[in-house]
Amino acid sequence: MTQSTSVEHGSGHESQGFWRTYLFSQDHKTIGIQYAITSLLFLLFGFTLMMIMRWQLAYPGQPIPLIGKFLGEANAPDGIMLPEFYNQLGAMHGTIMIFLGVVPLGVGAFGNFVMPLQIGAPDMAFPKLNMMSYWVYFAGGVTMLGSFLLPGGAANSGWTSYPPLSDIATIGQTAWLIGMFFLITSSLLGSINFIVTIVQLRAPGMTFMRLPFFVWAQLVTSFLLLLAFPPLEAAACLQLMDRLAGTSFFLPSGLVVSGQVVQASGGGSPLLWQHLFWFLAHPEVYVLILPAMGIVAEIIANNTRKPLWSYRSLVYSTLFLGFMSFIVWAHHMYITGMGTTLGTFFQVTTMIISIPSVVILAVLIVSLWGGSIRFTTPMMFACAFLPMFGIGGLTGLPLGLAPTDIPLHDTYYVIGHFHYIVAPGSIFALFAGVYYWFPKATGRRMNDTLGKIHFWGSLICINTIFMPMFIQGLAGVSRRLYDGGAQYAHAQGVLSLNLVMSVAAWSLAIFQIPFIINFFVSIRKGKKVGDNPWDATTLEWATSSPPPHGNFIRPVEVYRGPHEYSVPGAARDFLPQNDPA
Amino acid sequence: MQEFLGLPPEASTYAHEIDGSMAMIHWLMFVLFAGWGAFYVYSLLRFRRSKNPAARYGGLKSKFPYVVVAAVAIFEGVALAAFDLPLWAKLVKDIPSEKDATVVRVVGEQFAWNFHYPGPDGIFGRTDISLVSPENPLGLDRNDPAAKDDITTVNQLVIPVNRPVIVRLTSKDMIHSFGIPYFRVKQDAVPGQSVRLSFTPTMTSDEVQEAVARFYRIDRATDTDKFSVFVAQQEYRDKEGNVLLAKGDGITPDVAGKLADAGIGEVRLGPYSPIEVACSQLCGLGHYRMRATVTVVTATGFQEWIKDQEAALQQ
Amino acid sequence: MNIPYTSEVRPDTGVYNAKLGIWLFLASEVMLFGGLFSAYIFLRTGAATWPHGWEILNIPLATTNTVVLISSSVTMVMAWASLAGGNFARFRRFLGTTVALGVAFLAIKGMEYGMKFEHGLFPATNTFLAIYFTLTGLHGLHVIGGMIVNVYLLGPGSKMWRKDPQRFTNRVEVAGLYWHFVDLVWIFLFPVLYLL
Amino acid sequence: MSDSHPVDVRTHVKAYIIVFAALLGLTALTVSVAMLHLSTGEAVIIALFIASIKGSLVACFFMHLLSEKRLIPILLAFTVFFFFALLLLPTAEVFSRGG
Ligand code: HEA
Ligand code: HEA
Ligand code: CUA
Ligand SMILES: [Cu+2]
Repeated sequence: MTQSTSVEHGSGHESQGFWRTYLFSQDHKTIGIQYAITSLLFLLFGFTLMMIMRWQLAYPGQPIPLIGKFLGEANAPDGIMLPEFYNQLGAMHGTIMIFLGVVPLGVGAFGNFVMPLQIGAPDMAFPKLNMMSYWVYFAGGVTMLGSFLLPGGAANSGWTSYPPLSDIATIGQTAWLIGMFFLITSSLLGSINFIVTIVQLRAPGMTFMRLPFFVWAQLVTSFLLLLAFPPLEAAACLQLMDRLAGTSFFLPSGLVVSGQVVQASGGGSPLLWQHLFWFLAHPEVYVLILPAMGIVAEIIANNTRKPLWSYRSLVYSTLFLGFMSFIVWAHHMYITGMGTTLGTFFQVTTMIISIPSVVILAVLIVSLWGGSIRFTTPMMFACAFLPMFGIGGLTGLPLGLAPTDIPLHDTYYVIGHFHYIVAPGSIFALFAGVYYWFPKATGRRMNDTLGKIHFWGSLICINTIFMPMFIQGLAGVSRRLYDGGAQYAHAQGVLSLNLVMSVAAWSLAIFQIPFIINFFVSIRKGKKVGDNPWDATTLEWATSSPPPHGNFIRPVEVYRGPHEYSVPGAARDFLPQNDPA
Repeated sequence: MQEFLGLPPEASTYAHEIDGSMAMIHWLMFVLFAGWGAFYVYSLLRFRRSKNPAARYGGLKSKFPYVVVAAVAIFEGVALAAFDLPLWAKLVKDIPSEKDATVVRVVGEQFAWNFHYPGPDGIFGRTDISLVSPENPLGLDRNDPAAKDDITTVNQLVIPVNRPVIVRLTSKDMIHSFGIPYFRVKQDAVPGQSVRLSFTPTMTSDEVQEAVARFYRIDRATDTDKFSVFVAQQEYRDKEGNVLLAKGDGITPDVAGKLADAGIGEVRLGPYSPIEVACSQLCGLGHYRMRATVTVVTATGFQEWIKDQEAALQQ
Repeated sequence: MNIPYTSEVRPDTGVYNAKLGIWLFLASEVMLFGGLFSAYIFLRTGAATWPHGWEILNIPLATTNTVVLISSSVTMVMAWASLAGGNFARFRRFLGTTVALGVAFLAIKGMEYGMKFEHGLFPATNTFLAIYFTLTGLHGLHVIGGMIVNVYLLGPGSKMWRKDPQRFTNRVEVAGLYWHFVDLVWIFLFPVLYLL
Repeated sequence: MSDSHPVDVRTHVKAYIIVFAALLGLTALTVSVAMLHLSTGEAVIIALFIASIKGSLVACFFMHLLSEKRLIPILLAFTVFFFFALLLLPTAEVFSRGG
């Protein structure tokens, strides 16, 4: 087979020079690590923005300590945050966390690093394209960050960028749109590469039903990125035309903004943007969660020492979920003036799409039954993922039913709903992935004690942040309020929770310090481990740590399903996929 | 369940129905979470390595998880078909005849709510965007005969209790959202289109104020700014009988000090204008303060208010 | 290191990598233009009045352009067929013609734009023109992209023919698939914008 | 198609010429129908019908869709489904209750 040629090349890779090896590498593992570091830094940055916002929510109108002076006169005169700046921070927190943090970490980093190894491929199908998608992502990130320096600051119309507000917003919005073009391009290149790799480069014997679930999750995710992003690209084109060429795709006739009649031809519709945006953004939320579920599934199988319960329902549910995610988008728009026909359609599809999620979660929980559970650090994060995603998912139900969405729409209930999924959900799963695959990438293990401090501290703090949001939301407190609702009578009873949440958020930051130390110190000083420290079955553990250029020294062949642990009659409690025994 | 969820007072006819639906779906959520949670915790404890050194290859044999999934699906189907779809249809379509209702045109703008009443003739006057000015935010053409008796207010909606209200909602600039938490009403105001919605208040503002009043601890150190939206719900006097805090008055540092002197540690406060319109769609830097008050009065109170407004118009 | 299936077909899937890749890309392009088409329908059904394309736009020019683009598609596929038949010289002639036709298409498009601007018709004039300029502009960018690829295959890229003819033929096929798609988009744009 | 023989290619070429002629003919047809200035409904149906035929010809022959194995048609079937989901979007305008 062709893999045999990789042996010769595998040994010759040292000669590539610094630039080709580290910066402009075409090796999927290096690119994966580049993605990992960049996106972790973006996560930290997005979190920092939020910590600054949480000061304003806890102590409205009081000067921000320490960093307040450095935020600039235009943003925070005398250290007191302006509403404009609050809106910038909010919009950029959402954008950065989603498009520059969680997706690149889940797909770009873990997908890139792990997926080719798991299917026994020497690299991605298009290594040059892979390198390009990283650098295009990087350019998108720089554009987004740089937009803070523009006059008027960064985009300030929410991550959803609803027109007409965004059409007439400051130039930061143009930068946002350009940044989105980069990120969309990067995702498109990446997803094409992923799908081709999974379909074409599977090792002999690796049939679709033998793929580790993580690979399935990446496959479905890639399809979502491939087909859902273009409509947003179309919408971004139209918004850019509105902003630069003076068209009015999203501007209706007869607008009067601050007393001035807007000089535009009119005839557009603000709702058009919302449809195109949510056509992307609902599938996008599954892009945020599927890689996380993939990681969790792998770790649960490994640490319960038994196969996943009903692998097939897991796979079929995921496919069905991906499919349905394209026809539920307007559940974000119930109160825009939707009639009964559409209302019925989208409520029904939303309820239907919750069923595969229930199945996925059921499979993962039931997989615990009968296991011999090792509470390693990755496993603890993976276990915590389950109820946290459960809370986030369940609170999606009242939002999905239009009548109950009325009081809840655009309140902190919605914020609580999705943060439970993306923060203690996705981010925990991603932490689990970092602890789990760190030995593969470095040959060393992260410290367990620090890991456990990180875990318990984060679990407690993160729940203290997001649980009160449901209480505030049910009381009717709107989101995106600069003063956290201080002037509203109906918010008074739950106002004091703002301080609780803020303190918890800052404490959460403190509990990330053990992680950051652990991460960097372990790269050099971590305990050295063998090729397969977790006694795992999937192919990434069948090569050295870190794997050589070309991944596998000898061609691999696959003989069985992905999670054959504790097979009755076997010599050890795990049977690697490539073990002919 | 409603109390447990901390839902605010139900001050309109729909509020009760929506809350019913809300309670039902939260019951499902709690039951599911508790059921799976118990299973989850039990599994983690029972199957930890020290307790169960060898895993069982086959895992759970029973098919009960599928039964649970099917039960959830059925529950959701029933909730949809029997409750939520009919309720939604009612909310959207059940708009009474304009003759039997108080009709108000509501126009959102950065960052205020304009209310426009047709006046006694029941006909809205002509509006024209070229007439828009700071004094005339709606661009109402006062030369139009139908406009002569039209009443306009900013950030103050006055409506009678127990009579349907029909709102014709639109916006001048951005997308705003006309949300009244106590009525469980929320509807986006989209520029370029106008949408009709209807609700019936069932409590007057005074009743709501009474319902949400609570005792608050007050002493010398209290930051009275925190109480800026509150007024006293009853009178407080010192031993000599001097009024320290009259009903309907707010708390100032001075008053707080006097109350402390008189040994009064707790006062019953309610919000000054409890029912409010909260803009719930990001509409710019002033989004957070785009607040209007809703004053629900009795039918006679409403007639008087209209009369006062008309009198003011004549001058 | 060698990536498998860059030039030979994987037996169980029936494609080589780049072919699957380009089809996936085209699938995403379908969604891109689909988004714009549905925006068009959305705005048109919501509009009070909407001009007929033929009242504003120049049908003879656009018809000529349709013929130009269809012809370029034929020459593109002939270029590939020539390579598959092993005739490199003929391939160069056909691909050269394809590029030339692409230039012609853009020139005519440019003339059309120029005439509109002269009459004071800009994207900002009304929604019809806005969508017209956006859709044809984006399509024009796609044409330019395809031409860059074709010029590369005609010039520096064609060195691969001597080293790895199979892979080069694949590349031309892939470039062709993209070019036909651009043609296909125009086949829909033409009636939708000009004739309705 | 990558393993085509020269003979094979010659029959292809013939097919390409026929398709080319058909495309030209259909272009002429659609333009002349447009000259009739039919009602919008009729015009839309006829124009899109002709465009679909032309598109299918390009896809089936120039893009060799007819001779592709299962994988690509399946991919396209999905895409077409999602494309139609996207076209569901304008119906929102029709079913909204604003006015
Ligand atoms: C990864 C992200 C993610 C995921 C997976 C989901 C999943 C779901 N979401 Fe969420 N959603 C968002 C991210 C996500 N959402 C975001 C970001 C927003 C706001 C955007 C904005 O406006 O800015 C949003 C907003 C949002 C709205 C709009 C609210 C509004 O603005 O008014 C709606 C409405 O229908 C909704 C519904 C749902 C539903 C029904 C699901 C379902 O798929 C959930 C199905 C899951 C379950 C039903 C869980 C099953 C649970 C169990 C089986 C119990 C397990 C128990 C234990 C383990 C103990 N979401
Ligand atoms: C993936 C998405 C994501 C994630 C993960 C988060 C994470 C968090 N979010 Fe965010 N949030 C959004 C997406 C997300 N958010 C969106 C879309 C909005 C709406 C915006 C809008 O209105 O338009 C929003 C809005 C939003 C609000 C509402 C603001 C408002 O309406 O005015 C709040 C309020 O508290 C908040 C808080 C938080 C907090 C405390 C976290 C915490 O959980 C953060 C936790 C972060 C970490 C734990 C960082 C971990 C990283 C490291 C430790 C790095 C290590 C580095 C190396 C090793 C190199 N978010
Ligand atoms: Cu108006 Cu927010
Ligand atoms: Cu959604």
